[in-house]
Amino acid sequence: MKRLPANFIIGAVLVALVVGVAALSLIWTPHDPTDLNIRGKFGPPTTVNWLGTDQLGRDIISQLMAAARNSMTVALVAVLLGGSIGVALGLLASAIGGWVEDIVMRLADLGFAFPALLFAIMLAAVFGPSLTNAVLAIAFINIPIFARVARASANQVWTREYVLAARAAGMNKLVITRDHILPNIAAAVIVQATIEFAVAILAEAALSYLGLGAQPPASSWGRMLSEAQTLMYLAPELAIYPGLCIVTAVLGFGLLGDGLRDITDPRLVRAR
Amino acid sequence: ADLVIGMQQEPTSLDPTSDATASIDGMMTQNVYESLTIVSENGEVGPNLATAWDVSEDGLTYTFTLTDAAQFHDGTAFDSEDVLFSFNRAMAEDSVNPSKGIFKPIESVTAPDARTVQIKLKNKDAFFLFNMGQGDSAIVAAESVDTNNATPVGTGPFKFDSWTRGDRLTLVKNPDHRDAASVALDKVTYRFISDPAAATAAMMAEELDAFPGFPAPELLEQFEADPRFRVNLGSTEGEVILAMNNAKPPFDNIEVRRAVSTAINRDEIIDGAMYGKATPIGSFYPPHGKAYVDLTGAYPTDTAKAKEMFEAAGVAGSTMTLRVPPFPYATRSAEIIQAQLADAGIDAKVENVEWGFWIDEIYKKQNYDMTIIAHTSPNDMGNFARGPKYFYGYDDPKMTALWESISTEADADKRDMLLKEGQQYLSDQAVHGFLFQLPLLGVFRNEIKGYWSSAPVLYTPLKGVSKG
Amino acid sequence: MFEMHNMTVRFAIGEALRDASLRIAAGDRIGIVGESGSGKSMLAACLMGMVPESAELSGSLTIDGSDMTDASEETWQTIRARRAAMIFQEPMSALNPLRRVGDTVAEPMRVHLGLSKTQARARVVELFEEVGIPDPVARLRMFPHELSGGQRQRVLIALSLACDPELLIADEPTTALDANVALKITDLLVHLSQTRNMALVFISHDLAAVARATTDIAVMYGGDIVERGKTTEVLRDPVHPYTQGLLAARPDPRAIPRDADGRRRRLPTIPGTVPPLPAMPQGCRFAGRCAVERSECASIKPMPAGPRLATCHAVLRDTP
Amino acid sequence: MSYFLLRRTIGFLATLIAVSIVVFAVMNVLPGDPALTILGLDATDDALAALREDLGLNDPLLTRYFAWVGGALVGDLGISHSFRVPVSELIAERLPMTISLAVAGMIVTLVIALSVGIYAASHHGKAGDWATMFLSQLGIAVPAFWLSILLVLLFAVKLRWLPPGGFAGWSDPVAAIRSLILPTVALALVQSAVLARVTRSSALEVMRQDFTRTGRASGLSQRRILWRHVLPNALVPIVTIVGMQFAALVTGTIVIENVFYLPGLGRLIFQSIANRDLPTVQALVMLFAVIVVTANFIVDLLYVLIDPRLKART
Amino acid sequence: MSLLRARGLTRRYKLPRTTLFGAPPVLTAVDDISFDIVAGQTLGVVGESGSGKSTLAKMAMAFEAPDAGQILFEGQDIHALGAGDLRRLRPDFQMIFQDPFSSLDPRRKVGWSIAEPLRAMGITAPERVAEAFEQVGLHSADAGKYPHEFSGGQRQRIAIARAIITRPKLLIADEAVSALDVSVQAQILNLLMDLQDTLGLGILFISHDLAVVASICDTLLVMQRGRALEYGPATDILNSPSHAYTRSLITAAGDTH
Ligand SMILES: Nc1ncnc2c1ncn2[C@@H]1O[C@H](COP(=O)(O)OP(=O)(O)OP(=O)(O)O)[C@@H](O)[C@H]1O
Ligand SMILES: Nc1ncnc2c1ncn2[C@@H]1O[C@H](COP(=O)(O)OP(=O)(O)OP(=O)(O)O)[C@@H](O)[C@H]1O
Ligand SMILES: [Mg+2]
Ligand SMILES: [Mg+2]
Repeated sequence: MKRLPANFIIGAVLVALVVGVAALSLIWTPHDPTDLNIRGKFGPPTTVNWLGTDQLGRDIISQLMAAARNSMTVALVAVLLGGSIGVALGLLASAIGGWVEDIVMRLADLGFAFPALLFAIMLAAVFGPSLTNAVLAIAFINIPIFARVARASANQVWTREYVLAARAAGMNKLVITRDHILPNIAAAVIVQATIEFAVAILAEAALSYLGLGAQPPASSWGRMLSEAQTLMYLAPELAIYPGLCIVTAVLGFGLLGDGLRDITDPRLVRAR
Repeated sequence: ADLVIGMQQEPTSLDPTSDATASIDGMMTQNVYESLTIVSENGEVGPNLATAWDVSEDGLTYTFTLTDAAQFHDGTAFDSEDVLFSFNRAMAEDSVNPSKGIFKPIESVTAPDARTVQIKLKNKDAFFLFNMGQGDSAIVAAESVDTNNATPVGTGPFKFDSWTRGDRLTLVKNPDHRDAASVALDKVTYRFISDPAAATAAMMAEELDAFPGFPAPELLEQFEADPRFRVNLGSTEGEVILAMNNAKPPFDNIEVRRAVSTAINRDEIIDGAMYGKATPIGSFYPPHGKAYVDLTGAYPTDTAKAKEMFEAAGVAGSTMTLRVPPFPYATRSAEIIQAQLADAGIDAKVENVEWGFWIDEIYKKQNYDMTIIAHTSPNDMGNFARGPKYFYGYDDPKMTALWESISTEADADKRDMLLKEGQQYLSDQAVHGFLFQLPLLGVFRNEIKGYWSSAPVLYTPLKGVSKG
Repeated sequence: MFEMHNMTVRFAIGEALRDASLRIAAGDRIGIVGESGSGKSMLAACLMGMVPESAELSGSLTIDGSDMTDASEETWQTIRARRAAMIFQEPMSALNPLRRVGDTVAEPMRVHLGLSKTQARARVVELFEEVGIPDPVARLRMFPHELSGGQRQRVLIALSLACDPELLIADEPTTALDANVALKITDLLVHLSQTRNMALVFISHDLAAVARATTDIAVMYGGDIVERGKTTEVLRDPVHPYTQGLLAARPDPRAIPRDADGRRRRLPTIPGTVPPLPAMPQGCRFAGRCAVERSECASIKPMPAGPRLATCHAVLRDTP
Repeated sequence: MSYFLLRRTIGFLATLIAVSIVVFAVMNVLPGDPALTILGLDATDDALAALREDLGLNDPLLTRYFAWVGGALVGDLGISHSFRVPVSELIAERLPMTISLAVAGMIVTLVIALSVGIYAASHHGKAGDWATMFLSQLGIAVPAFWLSILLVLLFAVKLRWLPPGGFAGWSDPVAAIRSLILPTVALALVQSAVLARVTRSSALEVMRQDFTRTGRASGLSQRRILWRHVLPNALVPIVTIVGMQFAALVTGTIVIENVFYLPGLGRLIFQSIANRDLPTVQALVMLFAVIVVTANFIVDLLYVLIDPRLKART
Repeated sequence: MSLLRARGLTRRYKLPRTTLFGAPPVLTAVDDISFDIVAGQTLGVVGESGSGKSTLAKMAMAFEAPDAGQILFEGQDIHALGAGDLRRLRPDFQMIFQDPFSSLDPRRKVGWSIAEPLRAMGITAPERVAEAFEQVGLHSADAGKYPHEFSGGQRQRIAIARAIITRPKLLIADEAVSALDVSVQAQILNLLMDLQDTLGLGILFISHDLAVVASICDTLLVMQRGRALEYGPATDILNSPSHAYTRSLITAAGDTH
C-alpha cells in the first residue's frame, strides 16, 4: 500500500476543515454574522457566543465561518479564472510556437513587471473597491503564472514521443492538446493551482485588510484583522482569531500542494 | 523643551494658502505663519498681526493697525506691503487659494501707511474677522512665497527647521518673535503616522509626547487607565452627516428622508463607531456653538415606524448605495447604519470608496444615493444654500434666503436667532441624517500642558504649550 | 585484495543483489555482463560503499583483509578515489557542468593528497596525457560541454586515476559513445590497467566490449551471478542457459543470415521477459524462461557449482 | 554576447514603453481630480481652474504623454502635483529607505533560505527536512501585516527593545539599523520561507544528477559536495526566484512601510495614488517596473556567469 | 516500383546567432541523400550520433520539410501535399520510436493509444485493436492496462501495434530497439521481420548499431555527418566495405562472433 506523505495528510485535513466550515456556513452559522448588538460588544466566550462578540457585538465564530466561505469563494473563482485563462494561453503558446509563443510570453513578463498590489489599488481606484475587483486582481496576477507553468510543462510534453506518434497518426494540434498535452500537464497545473489557492487566500486577506476587498457587511478575515488591529491592546483575540484562520487555510493548501507535488513527482512515482 | 507630536495626515505642501490639506494648518498656521487676527480655543476672534481694528458704521470698511514688532523668519521686515501682497495674491484671477471664497466679499485692500491696512467690503460679512484668522489668509512675504511649499517662511513664534517627507517635520522656537517670552517649547517634531495601530504602538512605546488627533477612539479608555497618559475629549467643527442625494429619487421625497432619520439610532452609531466618544447632533450646527439647539429628539428612533414610512413611500425593500469615503468615522458608521436600515426594510449596499473616487463620483457628479461625510469647516451652514449643483442636490429658496440673512447679519444675537431657525428648518426638512459632532480625541503624556482641547479652527497654536 | 562474500542488497521490493561473491586482485580485469536490472550497478555500489540508504545489506566485504561491512561514510571517503575509483555511463552528466574539467580532476588530489594548486595542475596535465587528451594544458580550462563525448569520458577516467587507485570500476563506460569511440575508450582502460597494475571491473551489457576489455567475466541475471570464468571460455562455451541465450540472441553483422529460399532467418531468442523485482522467482531467477527448466528450479535456489560456478540445477546435475 | 545584450535591451525598452502607456492610461481614467484633492471641497471654481492650468492638466492627453516621456528621457520626471517639487527629488529622498529595507530583507532572506534549504535537502526524507519544510510552509502562511503587528506589540511595546517604527536616515547608523530590524524580519520571513523551499527542491534536483555521484565516488565529503558542487548548480532556479523576490521586496514594502511608518517609496505611491499625483505615480510605477525588469535582466546575466553552457548560446 | 523514393534530400538547421551582424551559422544535418524503399523490403540506416539519421526519418514522416530534394511516397511528393491530403495519406506510413517509456502516453490505456491512428481516420474498430494486439504477440485483454504495467519490450510491441493498426505500407523505425536489452531486442527484430513478411511492409530501419541493422535490412545506407558514405545491398557493403568508417563499425560489432 502506498503511504501518503504526511504533509499531504495534514494539508488535506486542514483544507477539509476550512472548506467544510465554509460549506457549513452556507446553511448554518450559530448566529447571523451581520447581526449587530452594540450593547453586547466585546462579549466573552459564552455558550451562546462560543468565541465571544466583537466590537459591534457580532458573533465572532459566525463571522469567522462566513469569512471562510468568502475567502474560499474568492480564491476559487480567482484561481479558476486566472488559471484557465493562463493555461489556455500557455497551451496556445506551446502548440503554435514561433511568434505567438513569443508574444504570449512577453505579455506574461509584462504581467510580472506590474506590481500586483498596485494593480489592485488602481483597479479599486477606477471601479471602486469590491470583492469582484479583488477577484479580478487576483485572477489577473494568476494568468502569467499559469501561462508559464502550462507552457513549460506543455513544451516538455510536446517533445515526448507519444505526441510525435499522435502527429504521425494524423491528429491535429487541437486534438493532441486535448488528448495528450492537457491530461499530462494536469498534475503540474493542479499542484500549481493548490499553491496559488493558498496565495489567493493571502492576497484576498491583504486586499481586504487594505479595504480593497470584501465590503461590509460581508465577513472577511482580512477586514476583521484590519478592524481589530487597534484592538490588540483591548481585545487581542479579535486579531488573533482571523489571523489564525488565515494561517490555517493557507498552511492547509500549501501543505496539500506540497503533498500533491510529492505524490505526482515522476521520480517518486517510479521509485514506488 | 522638545515636543514630539503624532499626526495622522501627512502634508504634501507646507503652504496653507495654496493647499487645503488640514495638517498644513494644523502644524503651520499661527505657529509658523500668522494672520491679521487669531481665533481662540473658544472661537473668539482676537488681535494678532493686527493689534487693533476699526469697523465703519455700515460694516463695510475695516481699518487694521499692524504690529511693528513682527518680522519674517528670513529677516525681512513685516509691514502693510506684505498684507497687500498676500491679499492681492489670494484674490487674483489665477489664485489657487483653497478658500478663495472668503475673499469674495472684499472690494479693495489699501495701505494708507506702513502700519495701516484698510479693507473695503462689497457687502456685509458676519464672518469676515473670523476668516481673517485662518491659514488661508496667512500673511506671506513676496520674497519667500514661491518656496513656502517646502521651506515655509512666516512671522510666527516657531521657525521651520526641517522636513523629511513621509517621516517628520521639525519646528524650532523663533527667539525674535515679539512674544517669545511666552513660548515654552524649544523644538517641536511632528511625526507622520497614518496607520492607527502604528499610532497606538508609537504612543505606547513613548516615541511620541502627544497625538492630538488620535485615530482610534476604541483605545482611549486604555490610555485613560494608563497613568502615563492623559486623554482629551474635545470637539471639532466637523458635523458628521448621513448625506442623502436630495435631487434623486427616493430622497427627493421628504417622507423618505424623514423615515431614514427615524430609522437611524445615533446612540448606537456613536457607541459602535466612536466608542461613545462623540456628541449626537440633530441638525447642522456644532453643540459647543453659542447658537446650538438640541434637535436630537426630532426623530426618535423607531424602526417599526420607519418601516411603515418606507412602505408608505413605496421604497420598502429597495436597494440603494451607501458610498463611504475612507475615514474611520465614516466606514464604521456605515456598517451600523446599514444594519439599522436593513432592520427598517432598506437594503443599503455599502461601498467603501477611495477619496479620489468619492470626490469625482459623489462630490462632482452627484452619483450616489447616500454617503457619510464630516463637514469640518466652521460656519458652514451655507452648504445648504449652494444650490442644486452642490452634491447635496438640495435646492430650497427658503434656505438660501435664510443663509443670505445670516451671513450679512452683523449683530451677534440676531445672527444666533437666525442660526437657530436654520437648524430647526434643516432638521424639519430632514435634509440629511444628522449623526454626531466629530470629536477631537487626543492622547497626551501627562507632563504636556496647555494644548488646545477643542478646535474651532483647523490649527492649534503651540505658543501656550509646555512640557513638564 | 577486494573480497566480497555472499553480499545481498535487499530493497523493500526485493533483492537487487543476491549472495554475490567476488575476489578482485591487483591487475585483474573482470567483466560484469547482464541485462538491465540484473544488479550490475548494485554490485559496483557495494564495492564503493555507495549502496542507497534504503537498502538492507548482508554479507561481507573486506579490503586487504580489513572488514568494510559496517564501515562509516567517513571511512569510505578514505577508500574512494585512493583505493577504489569509479566511472559512470553518462560522461556528460557525470561531470559538474559549472566547473572547469581541470579543477574537477584536481579536486580529489587536493582534498586527499593535499597537493597544492600548481602540483595538482601538473598532475592533471600528466593524467590528461596518459588518458590521451590532446593538448591537455588548453583542455584544463575547458568546461565539460566544450568537450566531445569521448573526451569527457577520458576526463572521467583521468579523474578516477587522480589518486592512483588500486581498483577502477567502470559502469557501462562506453554505452553512450559511438562505436569507434567506445572501442578506443575500452582499449584505453585495458592499457591503463596493464601499465598501472590496476584492477578493472568493467560493467557492460555489450558483450563485444567486455570480450575486448577483460580476462575474466561474471554473468548476472536478476541479482544473481549466474556464471563466471575466463572471458574467452565463457563466450566461446557458455554453460548457463541464460548465458547461452544471451550470446545467441546477439546479431552478427558479418552475414545476413538467410534461409535457402531467401527468407531472412530469425534471431534465436530467450522467451518471455525479465520479471520485475517483486515478481522474481524464489529459486533460480531464470526459472520460467529457461529451456532446460526442472521442477525444483522455481523454488530452490541453485548453489554455484562447477568450474564456472554456474547457478543452475541442470548444469549442477550434468557436470560431475 | 553582444547580440544577447541587444535583444535584452530591446525587450527591456519595450516593456518600459508598454508599462508607461498602461500607467498613463490608467491614471487618466482614474476618477478624481488632482486640483480638487489639493484645494479641498471649499475651493471655488476659478481657483480650481487656475490650478488645473498650473498643473498642465488642460493639455491634450497625447501632448502630456509625450511631454512626460520626452522629459523622462532627459531625466526630468516632472513636478509632483501635490508636493510641487520635482518628482526626482521626492524619489531621491525616499529611495534610500526603500532600498535599505529591500537590501536588508534580501540579505536576511538569502542567509536564512540558503542554509535552511541546503539543510533540508541534505536531510531529505528525514525529520529535519520535514520539520523545516513544515515551518517554511507556516512562514508563508503568516500574513506579513499581521506578523508586523505582533512584532511591534512584542518587541516595541512590551519589551521596548526596538522602536515601533520610523526611520531617520543613515546619519545615525545604530538607530537606522535598530529601526530596520523589525520591518526587515516582517518582510524577509515570507520570502525566506519561499526561497528555502526553492533552494531545497533545486538542490534535491541537482543531488539526483550523476555528477554528485561522481563527487561521492571521488571520496569527497557530503559538506563539500553540497556547498561546492550542488549549490552552484542549484543556483539557476534560486537566482530566478531571488530576482523576482527582490522586486517583490521592493513592492512588498508598501504594506510594511505603512505599519512601521517608514518614509519609503511604498508609502509615497500609496499617497500619490490617493492624491491623484499623476507625475509621481507614473514615475514610481515606472521605477518599480524598471526595478523588476532590471532584476530579471541581472538574473539573466547571472545565469550566463553561473552557467558556462549558456555563454555559447547567448 | 519503389514505395518511398528520396532524391537529393538536404536539410539545414540555422544555429543560434553568435554575432550581432552576419548570417547565423548553418548546420547541414542531411546533405544530398537519395534512396529507395521497395515494398516488403527494409532499408537500414546506420551512422554515428548526429549523423542525421533522425532528421532523415522526420523528413520521411513529413514532420519536417527538406530544404532541397524530394521525397515521394508512391510517386506523390509528400511535402507538396496540402495538410488535408497529407493527413489522408498518413495511415499509409507510420512510425515507431526509440524510447519505449515515452512513446506511449502514460495517462492513457494502451488500447486507447493503439486506436489513435484509427480515430484520426475517423474509424472506431475494436476488432482491429484486438487483431493488432495478437499480431504483436500480446493479448487483447491487455488493452485495458496502462503503459507502466508493461516491460520495455512489451511497450515496444504496443508501439508497433499502434503503427500497424492502419495497415500501413511503410514503417519507419528510428532506433526502435536501441533501448532494449539484447534478448528483447532480438524478439522485436523478429517481430518486425514477421510483420514484414505477412503485411508486405516497406521498412526504414534506423540504428547506430550496425549488427542490429545488418540482421534485418536488405539495403544499407551508411551515414556520416549528414552524407551518405555507402548505399547499396547490405550483403555487398558488409562483405566489402569501401570506407574505413564502415570497416571500423564492423570490427566494433564483431568481437563476440
Ligand atoms: N534505490 C532503489 N530502490 C529500490 N530498488 C532499486 C534501487 N536502486 C536499484 N534498484 C533495483 O535494483 C535492481 C538492480 O539495479 P542495478 O542498477 O544494479 O541494475 P543494472 O544491472 O546496473 O542495470 P542497468 O543495466 O540498467 O544499469 C533493479 O531491479 C533496480 O530496479
Ligand atoms: N531542430 C534542430 N535544430 C538545430 N539542429 C538540429 C535540430 N535537429 C537536429 N539538429 C542537428 O542535426 C544533426 C543531426 O541530428 P539527428 O538527430 O538527425 O542525428 P542522429 O543521426 O539521429 O543522431 P542520434 O544517433 O544521436 O539520434 C545534429 O548535429 C543535431 O544537433
Ligand atoms: Mg547499471
Ligand atoms: Mg536520432
